[in-house]
Amino acid sequence: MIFLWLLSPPLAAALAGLALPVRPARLVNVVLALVPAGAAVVLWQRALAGVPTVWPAGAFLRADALSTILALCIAFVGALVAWFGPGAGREDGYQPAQIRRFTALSNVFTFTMLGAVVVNNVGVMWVAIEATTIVSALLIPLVMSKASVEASWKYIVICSVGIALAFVGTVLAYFDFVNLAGPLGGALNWTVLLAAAPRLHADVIRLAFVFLLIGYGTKAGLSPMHTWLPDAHAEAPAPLSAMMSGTLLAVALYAIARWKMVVDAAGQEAFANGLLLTIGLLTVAIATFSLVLQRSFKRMLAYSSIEHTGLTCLGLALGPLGIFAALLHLVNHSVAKSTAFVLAGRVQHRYHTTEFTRVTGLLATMPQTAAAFAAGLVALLGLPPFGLFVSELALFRAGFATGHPWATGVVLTLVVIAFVSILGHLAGMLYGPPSEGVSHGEPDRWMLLPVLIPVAILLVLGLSLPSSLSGLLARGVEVFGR
Amino acid sequence: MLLLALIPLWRHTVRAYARAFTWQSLTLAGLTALTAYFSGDAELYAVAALLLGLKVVVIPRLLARMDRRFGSEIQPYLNATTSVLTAGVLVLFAYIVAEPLLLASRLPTRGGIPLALGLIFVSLLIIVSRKRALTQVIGFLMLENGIALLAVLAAYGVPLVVEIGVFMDALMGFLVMQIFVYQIHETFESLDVEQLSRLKD
Amino acid sequence: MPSALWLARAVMLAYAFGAVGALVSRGRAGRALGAAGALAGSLAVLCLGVLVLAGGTPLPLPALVFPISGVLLRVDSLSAVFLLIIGLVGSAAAVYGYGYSAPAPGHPVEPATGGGAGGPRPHPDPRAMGTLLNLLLATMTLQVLADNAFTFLFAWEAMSLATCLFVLTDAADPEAVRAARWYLGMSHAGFAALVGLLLLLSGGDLTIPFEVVRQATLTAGVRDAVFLLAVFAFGTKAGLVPLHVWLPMAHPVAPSQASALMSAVVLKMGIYGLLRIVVDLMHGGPAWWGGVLLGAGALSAVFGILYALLESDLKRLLAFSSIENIGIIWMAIGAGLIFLSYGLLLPASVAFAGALYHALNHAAFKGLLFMGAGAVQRSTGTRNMERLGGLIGTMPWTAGLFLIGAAAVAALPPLNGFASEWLIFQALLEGFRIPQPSTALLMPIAVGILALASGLTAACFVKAFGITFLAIPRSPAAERASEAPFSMRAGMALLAAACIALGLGPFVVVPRLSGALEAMGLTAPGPPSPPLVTRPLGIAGTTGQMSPVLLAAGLLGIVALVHIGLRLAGARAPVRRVDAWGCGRIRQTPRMQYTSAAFAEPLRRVFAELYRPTDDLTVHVHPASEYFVQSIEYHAAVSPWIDRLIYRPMLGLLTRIAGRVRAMQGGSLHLYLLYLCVALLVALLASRWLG
Amino acid sequence: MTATAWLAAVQTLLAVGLAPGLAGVVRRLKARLQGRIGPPIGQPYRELRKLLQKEPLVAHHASWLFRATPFIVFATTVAVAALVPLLAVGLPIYAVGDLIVVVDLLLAGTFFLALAGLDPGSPFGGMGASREMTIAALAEPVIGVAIFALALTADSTNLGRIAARMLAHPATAVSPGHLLAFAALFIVTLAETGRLPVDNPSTHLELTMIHEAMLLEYSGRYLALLEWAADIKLFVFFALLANLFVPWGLAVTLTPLALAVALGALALKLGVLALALALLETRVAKLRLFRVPELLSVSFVLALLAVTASLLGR
Repeated sequence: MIFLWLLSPPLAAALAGLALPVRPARLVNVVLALVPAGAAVVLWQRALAGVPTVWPAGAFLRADALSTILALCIAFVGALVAWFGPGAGREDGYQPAQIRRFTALSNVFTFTMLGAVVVNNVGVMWVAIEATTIVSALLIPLVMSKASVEASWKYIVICSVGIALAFVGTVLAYFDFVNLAGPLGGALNWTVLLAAAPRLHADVIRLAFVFLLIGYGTKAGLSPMHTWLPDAHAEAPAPLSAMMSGTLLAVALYAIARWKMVVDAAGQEAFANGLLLTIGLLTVAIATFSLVLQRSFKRMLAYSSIEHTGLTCLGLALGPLGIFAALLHLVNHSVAKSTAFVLAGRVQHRYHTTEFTRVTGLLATMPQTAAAFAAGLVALLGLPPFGLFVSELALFRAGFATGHPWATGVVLTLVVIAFVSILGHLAGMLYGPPSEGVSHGEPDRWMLLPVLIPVAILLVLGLSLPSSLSGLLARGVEVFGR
Repeated sequence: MLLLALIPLWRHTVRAYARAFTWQSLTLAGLTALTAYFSGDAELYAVAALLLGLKVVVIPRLLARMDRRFGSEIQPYLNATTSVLTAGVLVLFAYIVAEPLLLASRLPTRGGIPLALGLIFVSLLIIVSRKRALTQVIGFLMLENGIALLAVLAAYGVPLVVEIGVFMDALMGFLVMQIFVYQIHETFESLDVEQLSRLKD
Repeated sequence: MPSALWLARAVMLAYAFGAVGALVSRGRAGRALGAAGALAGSLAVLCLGVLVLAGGTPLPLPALVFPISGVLLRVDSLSAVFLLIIGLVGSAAAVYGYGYSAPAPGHPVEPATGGGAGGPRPHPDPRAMGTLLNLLLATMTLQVLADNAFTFLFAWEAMSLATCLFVLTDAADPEAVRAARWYLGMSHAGFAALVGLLLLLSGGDLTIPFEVVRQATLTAGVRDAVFLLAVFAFGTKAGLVPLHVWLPMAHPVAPSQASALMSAVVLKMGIYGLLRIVVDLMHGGPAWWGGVLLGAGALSAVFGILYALLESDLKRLLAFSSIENIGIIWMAIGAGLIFLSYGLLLPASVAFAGALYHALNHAAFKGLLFMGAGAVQRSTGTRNMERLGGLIGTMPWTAGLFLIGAAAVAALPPLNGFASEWLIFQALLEGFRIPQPSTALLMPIAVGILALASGLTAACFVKAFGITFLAIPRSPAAERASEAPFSMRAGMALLAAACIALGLGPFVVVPRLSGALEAMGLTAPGPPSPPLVTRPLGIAGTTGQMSPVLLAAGLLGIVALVHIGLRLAGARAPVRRVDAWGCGRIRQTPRMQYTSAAFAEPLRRVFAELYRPTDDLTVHVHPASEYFVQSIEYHAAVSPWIDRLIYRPMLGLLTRIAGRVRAMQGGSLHLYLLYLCVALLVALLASRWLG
Repeated sequence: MTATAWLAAVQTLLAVGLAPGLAGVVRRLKARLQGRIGPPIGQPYRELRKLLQKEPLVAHHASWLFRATPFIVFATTVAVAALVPLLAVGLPIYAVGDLIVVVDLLLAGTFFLALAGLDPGSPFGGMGASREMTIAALAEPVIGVAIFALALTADSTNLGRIAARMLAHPATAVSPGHLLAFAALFIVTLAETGRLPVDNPSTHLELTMIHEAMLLEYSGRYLALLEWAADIKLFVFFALLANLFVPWGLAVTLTPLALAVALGALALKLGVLALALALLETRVAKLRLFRVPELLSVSFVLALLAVTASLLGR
């Protein structure tokens, strides 16, 4: 019954957002956003025991460790955005109508993502993910402008096409399955698929995986299908960018990971790993070099998301160690990046631009935000004492241990380049003379307090990996059948 | 059916596209019903009905309305002959790719699988090579037709719940795209996607 | 030895206390707390180091107050030597920092050469300084105690971050921001290399203790790769030419206790890492390894001091001189490796002892010098020597202490710089024992370079002290200078005392270094090796002996005798103060004095090949006749050709690639979709044929 | 105090006492070679006494360092004199400092002298300091490599032991490496002691001064000490050249006879060297400052050749 607690609150909040006036709606929203988090924690406890939570008997919904990890991230980011969403800051000039629209749609967005990770049926999962596209596409032009409309149009067209391809893959896999077992019920359930996987045709499943990887990869922002991502993230309202960057990409990766299990089970692991490695390397490389000459800090954050997605994707291909690292990295990244985006939003509202050239002296104009933002970015740069340091090290170690020293070397170099360029941009933002015409001080300092939570989380993850989490991740690795 | 997909490649008006799409959907529905008859699978009848209702009746109406509203001249990147030739190559490619599927399948309908894939590729071609936002929408719809066809031919359709979900999504997606088409038209005073290239690094 | 563990805990607690205390409390209290924490911690570090060096037994430190998972700590004599360094400079910096972080007396901001920070701008936040001081010291202690790859890497990055933030405490200075970027960038590149080499070394598992790594057997190829990566990684940290570019930017702009720590201690982490990895974990390697280090060291030594000579920004001068000293240490290590590869254990141990001792000594005098420079900058508001002078009158204490440091760095007996350079000379002179003449010939050349470097150092610091502290003030700011507060002087005095003590007492210190050598697996067969043999009050190298104490006694005795002798000889006429004669010039003005540029001019001409100087002389003459010169402008610059040779091309390439990639994101939706389709088709083909 | 200690003290005092005399001899010889009568050999002593009596003048801006320097310089030079074997080998005092110590002690003297040159703020002092340090810096590597050559043949940097080793194996003394090293060190001697063609001790022509320029502001007893130190420096360098390369006559056993012989031998050797110097100084003209590095590089090459020869000749 836990799923009710997990899935219903967002819908309720969405309705509340539509029905109630803005202020109470915000309150309700925040409160309701905490419920799924609680539910996710309960799932966590169960997952630690190693028993997937299933409901109903037909196993329509199923949450194992992997789903739980994702659910945790989604719930966390959902709560974060509920707090920092439009109407939070004093100076984000959103109209009540826009706020209402955002509250409703963002909650539906959360709902679809949560659904995607807890449904047991690949078809339904596909439906959910497609739904995420539609909902988020509606949210991007919250503030109507040429740029936002263009961004969302690109987003929806590219992602719809990609997602459609993913469906082709699903169908192919299903077709192969039906050929073997005949059209029996629940044929598209993980459990069933995995069980039957070893008998599937290698060629067909490979074909299917190609479609799936390209399809869901589009959504995950893997190169060269990432092209929509910088535009969408840069033009969307910051809280939405936080959700997309922090969790949507993760959900897409989750889909890929799920299918990778099937492919592995079908004995095509080598092929899958090769494909993932290639595309992951390409992604990291392109993201890194796009960071060098970046002009806008939101695009910078977007490309850094692409880079981290690429790293995670690499991790998936690097054996148990790699998968562990990838999952850890995924968690770290969704915490850090969502925080960074939310704060970037505050900066944008203060400076009315996202251009580096016109955003300087941040430490002087809005010290608290600047400090938190810097912390978030330092974390994203993979510096200790923050979590991504550990997970990146684990990734390199995995890459090395699984006999890819050269790939590891290349990634290391790329990471350094990304590091230097992001660092440069960050320094430019924080220091220097404040841009003229920008007011100083932070009227709503108290608003920022919750930011301490993600920072604390990152610190803990960087200093000591709590056994409860490492246990969960270990279970998550087990899900991959190892 | 693939022919119906090829039609737009040398036709130049949105109306033609829309009509081609309608016919396509109609045949798709028919095929589905046929397979349903052969396989005696009740679900497939429902699917056929859905197809008929959605893609033959509703969507074409909306398309037509939009078309009337925006007028319809289409500037392709590729001229007709090149497009058709490319399409031909793509279909060949589809056959190559589908080879393992043919080997794997025992269904009587398997002969159509490559065609379905071909349809998918061709719709991709349409989406890539046509400038107008509207045509991209239609291309996308054709893509979905192709997938549905694949599903029907290859596996007698996916489970109903998924099927319904897919249709919902298709409809929603279409509606959303329609909304954006309107928005684009009012913000850019044109449907030429060429206009949509301001965002870059 | 349980007390060591408690000391280690005390260290961490003290630093944590200081960091938090400095952060939460404001004003004097904050400064006091920060200083107290740093001082207590550093003293504890010092004790720990002494304890272990005396005991000589390595011991693991089970779970420190650190809750970090995967962290493994252990202290042996090698770490102990560097603990000494941290503790010594750390406590001095703590005391000094208390005074330094107090708001400075107001002075007109004067532009310093090299774009350096001019004087007391809106003062850097003392809270940040206190906190960062403690953090930096803590991370460095952690670095030295690290006993597995993970801990090593963690400490490395944490240290870099702390240092970078320290550089940024004077963020009003754009130079500081640029320097911090370079510093962190280079250091992170080094980090990447470090990750690579540790992965190679530990076979992929970063958490196994070094003891296991020590046993590992690797193929020659892998070992060479590890070595080269190590040279890069630790070269960036230690500021080895040509990886030094960040150093002269970062050290001057940091607050002076930070500059002192950076030059005196942070650079040493590079030395420590090199010794730990290459000598301890890999037991040395083929002779060419040593050759590489020797060459790189020689390059740094000469290059560093030559650039120091031309500097007229006092702190930049000191930074370049640090590059030189690091170079000397690397030369010693290189020589040691070469000896090791020929199985000449005794010379090798002399060389390593010399390297360690010089690391310690350099920490003492360079810390002292940077603090002195900081005192000057704080009270005059400039680092530009062309605007200083005559400070020996207004800041006598600072001047005296700085003089001790300058004499020490110039390797004048009987101070500490001399003691360690003597050891290194002794080691190099053993070069003739190398059976292979071609290799043996490296040693005399190394001797020559080392001698040249020490000669140039003497010249350089005559200039540094003479121009800054002697003669007539060259600017009003210098005239108005006032002596530094007591705490700063105390900090400097501590290090000055260390310089003298270390100089007089090598016969106490050097034998203790044997523990460190044994920790690196250099155990001489039979009797302890020569550098560890103490003569009465003196030390013996491999080929010679000396006794600084007797020397000092002799010098003092002679001075006393001469004094008495003069009295007896009736030469007691009182001194009369007159205007300087200067070959009969009437009255002198500051403008007549030799400037720092003028002082370095002869050497600038002699080494023009290395400097690639660019001069331009423009004479504005009176329109009527060219014999009436109205004004003369003379610009002399030294082109940073290493920068132009290495870094610009790299950055250019990077930018070009980035430009290409950026073009991908061209904005056309169709293009994007095309990417997608192409990717699909390619992948499909792959699945059909590569399966 | 033991006999050895006494002997060491005597040696030192000998050097200190005879140094001005040596300078006088050189001057005298030069004068004769130039066809002048020249001052009596005792002239330097008279000058020193006169200067000691005079009232010292000190510039207004000069600091305590200016007045301390003469003592420091004198002390370092005398200390060096104490470490150099003049009469006997194998004295324990040689273990107090070896060749490297000697070199660095002299460098210390130069260091403080240069500071003192800068202190009064007169332009000539600065000029002198700058040039002096330049030459000192460039001379260092030559000395270093020459030391290497010596240590290579004698397997020690302990002066006493080097001399003893030479006595034991006369063959090594005439080995090519050894001779080359001698040549190199001789050139260095010229540079270090400020003789022609590097510097002209007897000029006060502003723009050519090096060593004298630093002493320009000194007077009275301070000047006396510095002049005296300069003489001792010359003496010590000659003694080094004499006793390290042609050690014959040095007393191995501390019998009065042996010591007397040693004294005679020393006088002879110094005399020869003084003559050589005088000849040289009358023949060559002073080099431009920027030709000096060339001279020193020549001597560096000589020293390097010396090492190579000895290395390969092992």
